[in-house]
Amino acid sequence: MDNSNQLKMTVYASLFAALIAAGAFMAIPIGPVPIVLQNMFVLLAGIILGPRWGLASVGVYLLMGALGFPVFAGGAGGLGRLFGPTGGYLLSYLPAVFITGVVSQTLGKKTHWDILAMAAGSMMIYAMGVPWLKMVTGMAWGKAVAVGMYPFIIGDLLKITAGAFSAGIIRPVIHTPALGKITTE
Amino acid sequence: MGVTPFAYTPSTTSIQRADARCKLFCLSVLSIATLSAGFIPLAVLIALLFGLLTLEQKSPGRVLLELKYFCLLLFFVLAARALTTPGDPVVVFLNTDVTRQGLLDGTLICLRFFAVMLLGMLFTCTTRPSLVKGAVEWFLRPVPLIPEKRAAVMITLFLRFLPLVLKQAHEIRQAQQARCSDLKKNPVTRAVNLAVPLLKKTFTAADRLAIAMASRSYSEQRTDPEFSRSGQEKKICCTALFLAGLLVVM
Amino acid sequence: MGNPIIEINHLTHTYPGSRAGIFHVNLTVSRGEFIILAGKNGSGKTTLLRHLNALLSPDSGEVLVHGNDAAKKPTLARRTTGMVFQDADTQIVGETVYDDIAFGPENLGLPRSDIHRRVSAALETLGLAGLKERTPATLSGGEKRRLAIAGVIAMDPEIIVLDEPFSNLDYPGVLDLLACIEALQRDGQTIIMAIHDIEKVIGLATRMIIMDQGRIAHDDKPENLTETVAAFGVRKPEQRSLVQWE
Amino acid sequence: MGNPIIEINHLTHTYPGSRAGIFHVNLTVSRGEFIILAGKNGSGKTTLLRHLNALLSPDSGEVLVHGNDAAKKPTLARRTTGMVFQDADTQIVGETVYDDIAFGPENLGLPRSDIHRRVSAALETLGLAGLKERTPATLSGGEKRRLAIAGVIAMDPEIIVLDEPFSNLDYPGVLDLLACIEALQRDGQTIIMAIHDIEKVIGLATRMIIMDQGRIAHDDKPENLTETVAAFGVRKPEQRSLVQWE
Ligand SMILES: Nc1ncnc2c1ncn2[C@@H]1O[C@H](COP(=O)(O)OP(=O)(O)OP(=O)(O)O)[C@@H](O)[C@H]1O
Ligand SMILES: Nc1ncnc2c1ncn2[C@@H]1O[C@H](COP(=O)(O)OP(=O)(O)OP(=O)(O)O)[C@@H](O)[C@H]1O
Ligand SMILES: O=C(O)CCCC[C@@H]1SC[C@@H]2NC(=O)N[C@@H]21
Ligand SMILES: [Mg+2]
Ligand SMILES: [Mg+2]
Repeated sequence: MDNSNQLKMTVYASLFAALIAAGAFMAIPIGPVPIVLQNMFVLLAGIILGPRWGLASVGVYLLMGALGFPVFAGGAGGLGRLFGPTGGYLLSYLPAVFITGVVSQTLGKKTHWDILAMAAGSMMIYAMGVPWLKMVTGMAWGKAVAVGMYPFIIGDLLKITAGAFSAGIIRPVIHTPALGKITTE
Repeated sequence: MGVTPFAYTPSTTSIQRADARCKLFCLSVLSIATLSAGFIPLAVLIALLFGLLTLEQKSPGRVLLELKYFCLLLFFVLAARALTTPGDPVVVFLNTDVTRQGLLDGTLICLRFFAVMLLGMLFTCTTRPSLVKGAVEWFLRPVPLIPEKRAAVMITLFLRFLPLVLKQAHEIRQAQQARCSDLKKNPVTRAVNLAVPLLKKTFTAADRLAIAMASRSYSEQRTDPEFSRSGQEKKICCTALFLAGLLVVM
Repeated sequence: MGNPIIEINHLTHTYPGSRAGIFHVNLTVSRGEFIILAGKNGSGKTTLLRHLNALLSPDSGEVLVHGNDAAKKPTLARRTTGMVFQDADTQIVGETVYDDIAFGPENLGLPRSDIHRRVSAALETLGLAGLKERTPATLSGGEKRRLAIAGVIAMDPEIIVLDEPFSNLDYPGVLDLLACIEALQRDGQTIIMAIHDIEKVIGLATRMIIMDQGRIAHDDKPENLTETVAAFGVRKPEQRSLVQWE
Repeated sequence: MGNPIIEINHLTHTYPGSRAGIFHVNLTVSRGEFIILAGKNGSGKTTLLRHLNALLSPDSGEVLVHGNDAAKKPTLARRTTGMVFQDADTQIVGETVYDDIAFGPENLGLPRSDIHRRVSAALETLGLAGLKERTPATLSGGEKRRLAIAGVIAMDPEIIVLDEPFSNLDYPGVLDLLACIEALQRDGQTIIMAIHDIEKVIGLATRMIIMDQGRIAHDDKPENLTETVAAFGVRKPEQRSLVQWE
C-alpha cells in the first residue's frame, strides 16, 4: 500500500475492527459456540484491506477484546475469553484474514475470486477453532465437530456470499477518489 | 448501547487514580494467574472483585444482570463438561451420565472465565479510554514490527466507530420501518435492504473522517501519551503479584 | 375541529439513562391541518414525531390512529402517517430513484400495476420524472430531499410528517421544496413539520405547536404566537413573511 | 491588500467521470480578512476550500501558502489553514472533548505542557470549559460545532475556514456560534466561510466571493454585491442585516 493512502487504510482498518465487533454483538447462542456475523467481517477485511491491513484490523480487534472491552460474541471480553472454548476461532482470525488477503490479492477483485478467498479463510478458522474447542472443553472429536462446525456450515456459506456482495458495494465507495487522495510529506 | 457495563465511570478510588500502565500490568498478571487457580482462591478473588466493583458504583446485582448473556454461555460450557467427562455418575440426563468430575471441572473453568471478565470490567471502568490507549502504546513500544503510535490511533478510531455503526444501523432501520418494511417477511430482502445503505454510509463516514484527520495534520510522529501517578503504584503492583502468587500456589 | 386522524393522550416517553424525553403530551391532528412543530434542539420534537409512526413505544399514555392504539397496530400507524426524516441519506434505500419510491408500495404488497401508477404520480408531483433512472447518490441535496418525500407520498399517507426538511439546502433548493409543500397543501394534504426557522413556512401553516423540555408549551394559530416564540429558542419571524417567504 | 497568506493562481480541478469542478480560479487571501464564499449547491465551494488544505491536488494551477506550493508542502498548508467541515460528526476523533481538541496539537508533536495550554485556551474561547470531560457523542449540535472549531483553533492556524457552520443549528445555537465568530474576528483572525444564508454574517464580512459553475463570478465588498447575489442562487439579505443579524 503506498504511503499516501496510509491514513485512509488506518481509518478503514479501524472501521473493520468495529464492524467485526458489531458482528459479534449480534450473536445467537446455540451451544458453547454461538452463531455470529463476526467471521464474515473478518473475511471481508481480508479481501477489502489485503493481508497486511487485514492483520492490523483483526489485531486491534483482538487487542481490545484482550483488554476486557466487550467485543467478543454476545458482549463478552477479556483474556479469559481469548483462552476459552471459542478462543481458537478468535485467534484463527489472524491467519484467516491473512490467507484471505493473500488469495484475493493473487487472484484479483472479481466476485467469484472473492468467494474463493473467503472460503480459504473460513477453512483456516475451523482448522484452528475446532481442535481448540476439543482441547479446552475436553469433548470427543465427534462432539467437537458436531457443536463447533456442522451447525455453521450453511450459515457460513451464506455469509461468504453476502460478503462477496458487500465487497461489491464497498469497493466503489472507497476507490472513488471521492474526497481525493491524501498526500503526506 | 451494550458497552455500558464497561464504560468509564469517574470516581476517586485509589484504583482510579493509579497509573494506567500499573493497572494494565496487574490485569495481565492476574488474568494469567487465574488460568491455573483452584476453587477457593478463585472464589476469594471473585468476592474481592465484586467488592471493588461495588466501590465503583457497580453492585453485584447490576454486574450479573449486565453479564447475563455471558453467564448463559458459561452454562453451556459447564453442561458440555459435565456431560462428556468420564467419572462417577451423579444423575442421568438424556441417557448420558452427569459426572462429579465433570461438574467440578466445568465449574472451575466457568469461575476462571468469570473472574477474568470481572477483572477486565474493573480495568475499563476505572481507566479513561485515552489512558487505556496510552498504556497499550507504552507496552507495545518495545515490541518489534508493531507501530505502537498507529495502534494507539486505531484504538481511538475503533472506539469512535463502534457506536457510530450501531447508531447508523438503528437509524436506517427506523427510516425503513416508517415505510412499512416490517411487512416484508423475507429475511434476506430485509437484511440486504439494511446492509446496503449501512455499508455505504459507514464507509463514506470513514472517508470523511480520514479527510478531517489529514486536515488536522495527522502524523505518526505524535506527542507521547502522558500518565499521572498516584504514588501507590508500587503497593498496587505488589498486592497484585502477591495475589497472583496465591492463586497459583493454593 | 373536524374528524381527528390522530389523538395523543398523556404521552410520556423517556430514554433510559437520561432525564430527557417527552412528558404528558396531548394532541389531536385533524384532516387538512398544516402544523408547525418548533422548539430548541433537544426539546423533544423528533421523539414526539417518532411516536406517530410507532417507531418508539410510550412509557405511558397512548397514540390513537383512527381510534386504534398505534403501539398495537404499527402498520396502520405507518400507513396513516408518512415520515420524512431529517437526514435524507438515511431514508434512501433503492438503487435508482424509481426503485426507491417503489420501496414503500412494494412493502404494502400492492400489485405491480398499482405500484407503477403510484410511483409515476409521485415522480410527477415532486418534479422528479426526468431523474427516475438516476442513482440517488448522484442527486443534489434538494433532489434527495424531494426523493425522500416522493417515497412517502407513494404510500399515500393521510398525514405527511417532515422533520427539518430545509436543512443543508441552498436557496433555490429551499424555494423548490417550498413550492412543492405548498402544492401538497393545496391538494388538502395534512402536514406536520418540525422546523427551526419558522419564517419559511409560517405563512402556510394553520397551527403552531411550541415544545419546551419535552412538553407542549403553546398550541395555537401561528399569528398568535409570533411574539411568544423568541422565549423558546425560535427566531421571531419577520412581519412580511407572515404572508409569504420568498 | 497587505501581506497575502495564500495566493491561488489559475487553479483548475475536475473530478474524474464528471464535468463539474473548479476552473481557473485566482484568489489571494490576506491577514485579517473575513471572506464569505457563496453560491448554489455544487458551485464548487467545498472543492475550492479543500485545495487550501492540500486535501485535493490541482489538475493545473497552484496554491501558494506564504509562497510555497501547497501540494508539495501539505503540512505547511494544513498548519496555516484550519478547516471546520460541514458535518461536525465526522471530524470528531477523541474520546472526550479535551482529547479531541488535543488531537491536532499532538500531531504537531508539541510538548505536553504546550498542548495543555492550547487546549485550555481553546476550551475557554469557545465556552466549552465546563464540558471538557464529556463524550463528544452526547453533545448537542451547537456544542459539537463549537468543538470542531476548538479543535482547529488549538492548532493556532492563520486562517480558519468554515464550511456551512450553521447547518442544523437551532436559533440559540446560531446566535452562540455567531458571537464566537465575532470574537475571533475581533482578535484579528482571518476567516473564510462558505454559507448559503449570507444574511447571518454579511454584517461581519469584509469581502464576498460568489461562485458559479466552478468559477468565481464576483469578488467584491459585500455591500456592493447585495443586489447581485439573487442571480446566483443566494437569497438576497434583508437591509437591516447589513448591520447585524440577531
Ligand atoms: N468525488 C466527486 N466525484 C464527482 N463529482 C464530484 C465529487 N465531489 C464533488 N463533485 C461535484 O463537483 C461539484 C462541486 O462540488 P462542491 O462540493 O465543491 O460544491 P459546493 O459548492 O460545496 O456545494 P454545496 O453547497 O452543496 O456544499 C458538484 O457538482 C459535485 O457534484
Ligand atoms: N436514543 C437516545 N438516548 C438518550 N437520549 C436521547 C435519545 N434520543 C434523544 N435523546 C434526548 O432526548 C431529548 C429530545 O430529543 P429529540 O431528538 O426529540 O429533540 P429535537 O427536539 O428533535 O431536537 P433537534 O432540534 O436537535 O432535532 C434530547 O435531550 C436528546 O438528547
Ligand atoms: O467467542 C467469540 O467471540 C467467537 C465466536 C466464534 C464463532 C464461530 S466463527 C465460525 C463459526 N461460524 C459462526 O457463525 N460461529 C462460529
Ligand atoms: Mg429532531
Ligand atoms: Mg459544500
